[in-house]
Amino acid sequence: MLDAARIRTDFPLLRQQENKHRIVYLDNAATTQKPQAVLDALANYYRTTNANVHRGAYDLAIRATEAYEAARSRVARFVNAWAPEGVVFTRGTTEAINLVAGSYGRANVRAGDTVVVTAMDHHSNLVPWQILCQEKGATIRMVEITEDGRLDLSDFGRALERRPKLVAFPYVSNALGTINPAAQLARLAHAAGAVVLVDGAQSTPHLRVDVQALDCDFYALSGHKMLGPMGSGALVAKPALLDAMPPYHGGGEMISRVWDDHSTYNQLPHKFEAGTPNVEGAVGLAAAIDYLEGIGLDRIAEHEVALAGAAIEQLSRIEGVTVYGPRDHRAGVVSFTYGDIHPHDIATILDQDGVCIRAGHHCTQPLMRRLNVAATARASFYVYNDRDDVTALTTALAKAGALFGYVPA
Amino acid sequence: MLDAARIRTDFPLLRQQENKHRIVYLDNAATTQKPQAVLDALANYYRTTNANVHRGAYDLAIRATEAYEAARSRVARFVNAWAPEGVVFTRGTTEAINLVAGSYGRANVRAGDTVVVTAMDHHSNLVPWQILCQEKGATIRMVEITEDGRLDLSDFGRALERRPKLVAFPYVSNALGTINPAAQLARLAHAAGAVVLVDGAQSTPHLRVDVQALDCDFYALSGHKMLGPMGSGALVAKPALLDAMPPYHGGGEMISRVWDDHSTYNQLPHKFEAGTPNVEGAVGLAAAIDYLEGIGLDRIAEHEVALAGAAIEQLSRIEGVTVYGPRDHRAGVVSFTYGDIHPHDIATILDQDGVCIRAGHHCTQPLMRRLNVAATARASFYVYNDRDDVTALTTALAKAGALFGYVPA
Amino acid sequence: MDTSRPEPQLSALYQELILDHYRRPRNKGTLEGATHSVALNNPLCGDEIDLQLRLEGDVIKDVRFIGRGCSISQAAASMMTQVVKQRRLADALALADRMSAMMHGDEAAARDRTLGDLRALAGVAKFPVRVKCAMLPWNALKDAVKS
Amino acid sequence: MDTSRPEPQLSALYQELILDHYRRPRNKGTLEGATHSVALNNPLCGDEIDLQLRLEGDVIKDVRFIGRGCSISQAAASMMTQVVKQRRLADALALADRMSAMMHGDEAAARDRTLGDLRALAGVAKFPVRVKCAMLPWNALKDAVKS
Ligand SMILES: Cc1ncc(COP(=O)(O)O)c(C=O)c1O
Ligand SMILES: Cc1ncc(COP(=O)(O)O)c(C=O)c1O
Repeated sequence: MLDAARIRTDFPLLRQQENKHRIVYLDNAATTQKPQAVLDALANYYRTTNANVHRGAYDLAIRATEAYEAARSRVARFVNAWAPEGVVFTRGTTEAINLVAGSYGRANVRAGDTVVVTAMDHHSNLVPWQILCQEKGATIRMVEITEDGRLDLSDFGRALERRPKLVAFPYVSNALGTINPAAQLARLAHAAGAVVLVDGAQSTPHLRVDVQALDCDFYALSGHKMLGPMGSGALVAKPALLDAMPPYHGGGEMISRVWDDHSTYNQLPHKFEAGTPNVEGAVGLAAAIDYLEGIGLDRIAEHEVALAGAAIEQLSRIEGVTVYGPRDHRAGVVSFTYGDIHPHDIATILDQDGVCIRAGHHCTQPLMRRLNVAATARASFYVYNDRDDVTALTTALAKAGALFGYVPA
Repeated sequence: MLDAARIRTDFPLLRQQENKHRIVYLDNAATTQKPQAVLDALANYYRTTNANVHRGAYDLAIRATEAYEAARSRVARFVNAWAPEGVVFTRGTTEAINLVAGSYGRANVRAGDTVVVTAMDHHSNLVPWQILCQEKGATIRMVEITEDGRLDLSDFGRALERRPKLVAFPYVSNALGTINPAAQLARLAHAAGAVVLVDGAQSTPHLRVDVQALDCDFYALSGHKMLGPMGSGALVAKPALLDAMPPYHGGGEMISRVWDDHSTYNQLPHKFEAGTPNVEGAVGLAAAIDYLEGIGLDRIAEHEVALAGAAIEQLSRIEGVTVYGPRDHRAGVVSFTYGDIHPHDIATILDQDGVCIRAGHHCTQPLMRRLNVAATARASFYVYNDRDDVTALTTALAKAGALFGYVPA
Repeated sequence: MDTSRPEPQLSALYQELILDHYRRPRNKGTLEGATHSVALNNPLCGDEIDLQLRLEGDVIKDVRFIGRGCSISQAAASMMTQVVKQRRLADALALADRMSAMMHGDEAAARDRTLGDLRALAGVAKFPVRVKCAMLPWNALKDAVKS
Repeated sequence: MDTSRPEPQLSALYQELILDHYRRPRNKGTLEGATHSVALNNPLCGDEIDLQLRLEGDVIKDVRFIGRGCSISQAAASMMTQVVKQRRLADALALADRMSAMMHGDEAAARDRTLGDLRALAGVAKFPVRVKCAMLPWNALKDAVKS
């Protein structure tokens, strides 16, 4: 286990009080808190380096460009990208996936084609494909899940029989915590002739990721879910694929020559980064990666698995609580319901003790329908959580039980 | 004139040295430096308020949502938007324009239609329309400029005879400093049946903007050019137009109901804000607006006009220097060339004295062709610049003249 | 430093009467012969209500709802159907305004007897994010008669 | 606190010889009977070069360029044409590597006489953003013979 109490001292927000309680922040799958090191990186950037990138002939602009490109290389190393120019900075996972749908998808998916997604995909890895398929007259094929919240591999196989143009799935489910066998899925999809997009929003913060080992084609991630600033994220892709793709946004920086009625485009990755990029976001994300690697991704994964295990164990002992998702091959996300207490009521009650959890459909409405619930309560863990937080969760939950008459007050 | 020396003390970066000189930052049209108030707003947000917005039932998430929505209202008030829900946060002007081209444009521009742009548009307000027109088989019609760098109004009139679907132009030119008669252009374009997009990247930081008085339909702005964080910006639009537009990015937050193969969409502005937004960016932009309004936009405009006037006056006295753009109705952007000294060489030489200017085509290649230059040197002023900076510019320029043999060393 | 709001009262929020309406909703189901209906959801939390009315002249003769969501939204819907049934539409809409006032902390509204059981929801005012839940059925009512 | 790099030498950058090549470029124009040609630009600054070669066997028999850009890129192009003309291609490409080494601060390369006038560009190494300018013609050469 990590020394979470020590780690918490690095996080200014977690030193605050909430409703007179220490903040027990268990909504890490939504977004994470930021360590002082990341806040310092942002402030330092603005104090010493800020300028627009790539076009300045003065020293400040050169330093800004270097900081920005160093951040790109940092992200590339972190996920073992094919090349730094295969890292395109975006606002987050959602924009990265929309970039692929809007550029690769529009250029390659045709009427009658199939795009495969899964019943556990986040709306951000579903709606862009729905929009694309509607526009093109193509079909969405959603792979079903098993009773215990894993991908149904035989249904995945059946979906591949349609020889889809593209297969998209989450590495880790944000609603169930399931870790999907991403490398195996990518191999099967490639064998069926599909291009593979992995939604890495929940895997990048929590596991050691190697996109080359996964051998996917596109990989999307969000900086704000891994201690980085809001508004940071990336698409990581095979450069040859990016090279062949039409541009996404038009504008400054992504061009080579601009004529009155047409243009030629810049090389990678600039072709996909129109306009002034979020340099601050990139720099902050690089600092977050430094922080995470300082702890070690393997240790982080181990820590979260232990906390999730403890939470599942304690929650399962409460009569009336149902925990969703698989028991193993899972990350630190625990979704549950408690009798007929609506998850929103649970969240409101827990908040009075400073325990922050999410309640709702977690942007996975198709999954909720399959689980036959409208919403769940979800606790998700990170480096600064520990067993005390699990206890705070279950203790506060007992109050909810008492208010709703499940257990004596 | 503003007390720029006082104002500079609010800007940590401007207190640094560059090549042993005080930094004379004259690249404000590219991006601006940030006052301590904005850096504090960012740090405070992360220290006290950070959470994902809109879906949290706990207090922290509510405060984050309130901060984000308060920033939206702040931007709305600043430019007198039609309604707060007519403000869609984007990464900057480029993304805002691409949103309009990708959503409104794709839905409304058809084969044979015309989109009107101007010869002084930034690539970000040109390339998206080129891409759209290529996709749709529509035509770009570029309005010419006059000798002294204004829009040619009679050519604008001729362009409108084609009854374009959309007319796009910059309120203020980033390369020439020209202030276009935006309200008049919008009125003419509307009379011809067009929808009007105003590129406000260079006007929002420097003039008092009232989008309802302009009566445009879409207005794009960048936060980082007005003291706000990198990665912040907005599209401001008439809500009825936004309402009728198809979504832009698919993903979390922009949906209402998600089924396996289709979805219904959320109300404004959420429909256009898929995924986790850059809350930090919005909060920082609001703080920047507070800072700017603390000074007063009218005083800012006056200050810049005075500096640009002084710069033009002093530059014009140097033999061999050519200043581009009009002499009046202009903002604080001064483009020039100096004999056969390439602008890049000028920028390199000035940088040795800590004077930061931009050299290049300023993302306006069609304009450069019309000016018959490959590049210009550009000094652009803001609240923290003063007459000393103008002197620093011309003094350093004399060194360039000496190195290249124009004036005795 | 405590930057959060003062601690509101959980027990004031989750009163017996609210849980009773949540668990034994009144007027739940489909209404035969409805003249007006609307389906509304709260995009922020996913709570849903499908409201059906039978208006005769300007009187709400009958009302039913189907819904899913938290105790607050579902109890509010159940309570609302009780107080608006057999009432004139104008009076029902006036009650919507009273309800809104109460949700925004108006103490006089919270003592208004015409709100009936709904006064039990006064505690929601302390939980801003739940105000939308309590108002969901009332917004549905307004929407339904607008169309 | 000075966070910037130490001040480089402007006069080392803008030497007489460089300005001379900038203003009176050698081998500028179009080459009749070119066997290889390429147009390259530096997307960061917009500097352009259009390079044309006539190879006979493995010897660069003639070379011309057309270009627009800063003194560094244009002088570098002019100087390059001088040293590669009549040279074997392999030797010219080896010179490209020497040039690149010099641009990255290699002092031995800066003393290599085979670079001819190009040694005047050694000062560019202190201005990282201008290194791309100095290398533009050499990158064009490599591109031209690759195709
Ligand atoms: C007139 C104009 N339009 C558009 C842009 C693009 O803005 P951004 O890079 O912030 O997207 C700029 C700034 O570079 C500009 O000056
Ligand atoms: C699995 C998954 N995919 C995509 C997203 C969207 O990420 P973002 O909101 O950062 O764009 C999220 C986070 O909400 C997620 O958990």
